[in-house]
Amino acid sequence: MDKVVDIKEAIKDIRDGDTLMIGGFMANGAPEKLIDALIEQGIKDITLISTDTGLVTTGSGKLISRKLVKKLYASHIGTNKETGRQMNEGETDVELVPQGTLAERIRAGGYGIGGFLTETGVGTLVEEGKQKITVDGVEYLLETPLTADYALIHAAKADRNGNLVYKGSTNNFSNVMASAAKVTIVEADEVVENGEIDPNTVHTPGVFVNRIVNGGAING
Amino acid sequence: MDKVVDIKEAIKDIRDGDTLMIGGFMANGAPEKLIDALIEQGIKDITLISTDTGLVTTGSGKLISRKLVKKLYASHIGTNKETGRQMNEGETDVELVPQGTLAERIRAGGYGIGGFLTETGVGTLVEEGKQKITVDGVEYLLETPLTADYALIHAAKADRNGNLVYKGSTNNFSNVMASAAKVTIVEADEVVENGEIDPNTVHTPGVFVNRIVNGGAING
Amino acid sequence: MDKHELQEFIAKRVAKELEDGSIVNLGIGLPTKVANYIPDDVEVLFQSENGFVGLGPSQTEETADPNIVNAGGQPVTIKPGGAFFDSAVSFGIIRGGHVDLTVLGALQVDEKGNIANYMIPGKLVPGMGGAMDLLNGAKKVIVAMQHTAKGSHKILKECNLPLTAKAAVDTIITEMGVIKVTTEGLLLTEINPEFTVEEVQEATEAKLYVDKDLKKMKA
Amino acid sequence: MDKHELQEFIAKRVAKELEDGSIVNLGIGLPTKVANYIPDDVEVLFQSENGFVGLGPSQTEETADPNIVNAGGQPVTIKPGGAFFDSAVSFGIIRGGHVDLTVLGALQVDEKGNIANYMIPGKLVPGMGGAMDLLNGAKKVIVAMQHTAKGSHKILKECNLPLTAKAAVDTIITEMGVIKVTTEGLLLTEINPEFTVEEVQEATEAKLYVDKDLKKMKA
Repeated sequence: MDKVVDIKEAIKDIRDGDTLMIGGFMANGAPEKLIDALIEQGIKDITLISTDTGLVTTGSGKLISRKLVKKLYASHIGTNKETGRQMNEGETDVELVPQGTLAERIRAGGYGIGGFLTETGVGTLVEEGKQKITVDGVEYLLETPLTADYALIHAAKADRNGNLVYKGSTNNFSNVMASAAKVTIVEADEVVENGEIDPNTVHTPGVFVNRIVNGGAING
Repeated sequence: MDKVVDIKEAIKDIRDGDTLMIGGFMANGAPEKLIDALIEQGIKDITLISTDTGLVTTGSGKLISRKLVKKLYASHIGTNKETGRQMNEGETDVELVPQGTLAERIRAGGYGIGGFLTETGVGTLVEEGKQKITVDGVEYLLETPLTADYALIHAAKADRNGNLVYKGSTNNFSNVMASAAKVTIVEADEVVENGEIDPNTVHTPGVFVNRIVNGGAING
Repeated sequence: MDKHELQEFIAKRVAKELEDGSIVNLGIGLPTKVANYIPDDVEVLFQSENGFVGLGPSQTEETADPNIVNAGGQPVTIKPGGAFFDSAVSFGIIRGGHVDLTVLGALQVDEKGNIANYMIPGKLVPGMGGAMDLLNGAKKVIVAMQHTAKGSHKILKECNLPLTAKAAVDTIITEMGVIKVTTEGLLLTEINPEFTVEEVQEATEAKLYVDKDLKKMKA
Repeated sequence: MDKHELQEFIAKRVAKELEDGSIVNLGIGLPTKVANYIPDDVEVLFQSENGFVGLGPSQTEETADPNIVNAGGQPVTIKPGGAFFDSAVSFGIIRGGHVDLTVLGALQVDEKGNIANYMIPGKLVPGMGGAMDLLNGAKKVIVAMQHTAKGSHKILKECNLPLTAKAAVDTIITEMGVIKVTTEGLLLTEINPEFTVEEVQEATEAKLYVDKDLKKMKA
């Protein structure tokens, strides 16, 4: 199986109104080239799931700055002032999700978990609209799975089957997002042949990956 | 932090009646030397959590054969005839848990998740005594976390901080079990200094590990 | 056909169901044999639920790597482009719908697609292992088994052994034919020319509907 | 003391709370400074919630490895014996009680240990990031902050900003003293000799109980 495709080919079926998960933590590990290509292709009214919205000019923040996002799920938006402005002025619908809950909701979406119980958010605004369940005298929120039409993530290395290796702290949300989208598109700095990645060192198994773009081969 | 200790020291505070998680899949990746040392030390009435019970003479099966287990949580016991005999004759209380649910319940125990919803087991005997929760018209079982007093696991390599690397298919339940016990004890085939394991290739972070036994340095 | 030939025949027919590029999990026993008959133009990745994708052929005692076993505990290899992971990830792959097809054996299957394959109360209680997860999680479920157990029906109106999963089975493949589980009931779509429709019905407790386009079953 | 000196003083005092062999998560801002004052005989592992343990010192633009940033997005290093992981594992470590201590700033804290530190409705809404998870998951929570906000009370009878977590705070450390949250209320256990108990009470809306063994606060 060779999942490597041209960058335009990789994203061409993404449509207005689709739900996108985009990896990166303050843009560290964000798929910058995929995001740029998406902006160039031109889409709007996205539902975006991204732990923060990068900075105004980096990561998923670039989509915010261009007003392409209709609804946002994020844990922190403080580093992109434009996100806060759009939220306060009602231009973008923002659901703030605790970071651990966000990671776990995405994993639940990818791993077939119908929901999970957490103490995070009990007694706070995060409770709103959520079912509360008490087990052994402890009160929990029932958090539900998140899934997406597409996940756009970055990896240091990919083989043709889509097995991924990240470097340093760039993994963050990418691994869970890969599992939770109908189509997962990876921007890899390097693409190698099957067998060149030690199967003991794979961070994200290729079964979660649908398309690979060779980011290292793209200028700019 | 140097977590490396002598094998007798590592297990000496394990007591009759304690709950133990033991890694290994049909004994592949089981901590054989820790299990042998435990048998030699002499304990009984264990609550054992182990995906299968190995064979009669390997893995956690050795504890079953010696009748040291009072209560067992497992997904499959077919490869150890003694387990089935003890179950059918009422000597050991066996709770059969679907393998995916078992892995997820252990992870929930280690990761602070109060419970999770799964379709696995709906309409089967696994439902018994469990809360059913319907979300968006789908019926789920609420499965609750599993924790233990001790986890006994095996790794190919450990550094002194307890960062672990497994080889091949020997990881199986070890990674999740490490997170879910008050005290996690690792039998590592090789112990190296901090810094000798690439932090990008760690399978189980040392934060989950309390004691390391150098299995490669022990005779037999 | 003797038992061995029957099983090879069934395995060969199941192998034709494998789609290029798919992720497949094969149960222990008869289903494992399917791997021996993958068509040349089809590339599939086999998942081993104990913790990897890219399952390769069984090994002898001499060639065995003790660190790599399949879900039956037997020494195997991993193919280039495979990956190892822990049980939580492995069952995340299964439960999250990332396995395209699973092939399992069964003690009983019924016309609602219910399946019983993990225990005979008071007698045989090996446990469900990963079967419940696979039956709920895999996109497609094929039951591969001999049509009857020494003459006793296994394809029933309603299972009477404890279920492994409800309404989970898509297709049943036996030495007699190929049966699809539909909302209207069991539909015989292929028949082994060695048998008549009447013989297949006689070996089946549940009512069989016969596809108007009934084909000859070829292994 | 100017603002800078105040913050360094608080950070130094907090550093004395770090126990040898513990896993510690420091929030952004003042709490980050705690890392500069770890006693020589104490070895702690810092967790960075974006995905690793073994957080090392901040780097300049020249020495930065673009693949390693802290939870503030700043370039840092990883120490020998550290490990990288994804966000689900990172918050598993936090929510599963594997972080011994977290040090966070606050907008408000109250006598029940409630804390508000993530939003001022209609004005400042940066989001909670990992704070809700840390407050619920860490074994011990220290709030490190200046005692008042330009004279306005921050240590209250009851928080009036949206809470980040209920009954989560164990200890409050400010430039005026060290306050423990107990079931009876707020207990002043150490006081900065530059202030009187009356002055500390005046700067605190909630009633302070004074430890009979009240100590001098040393940074």
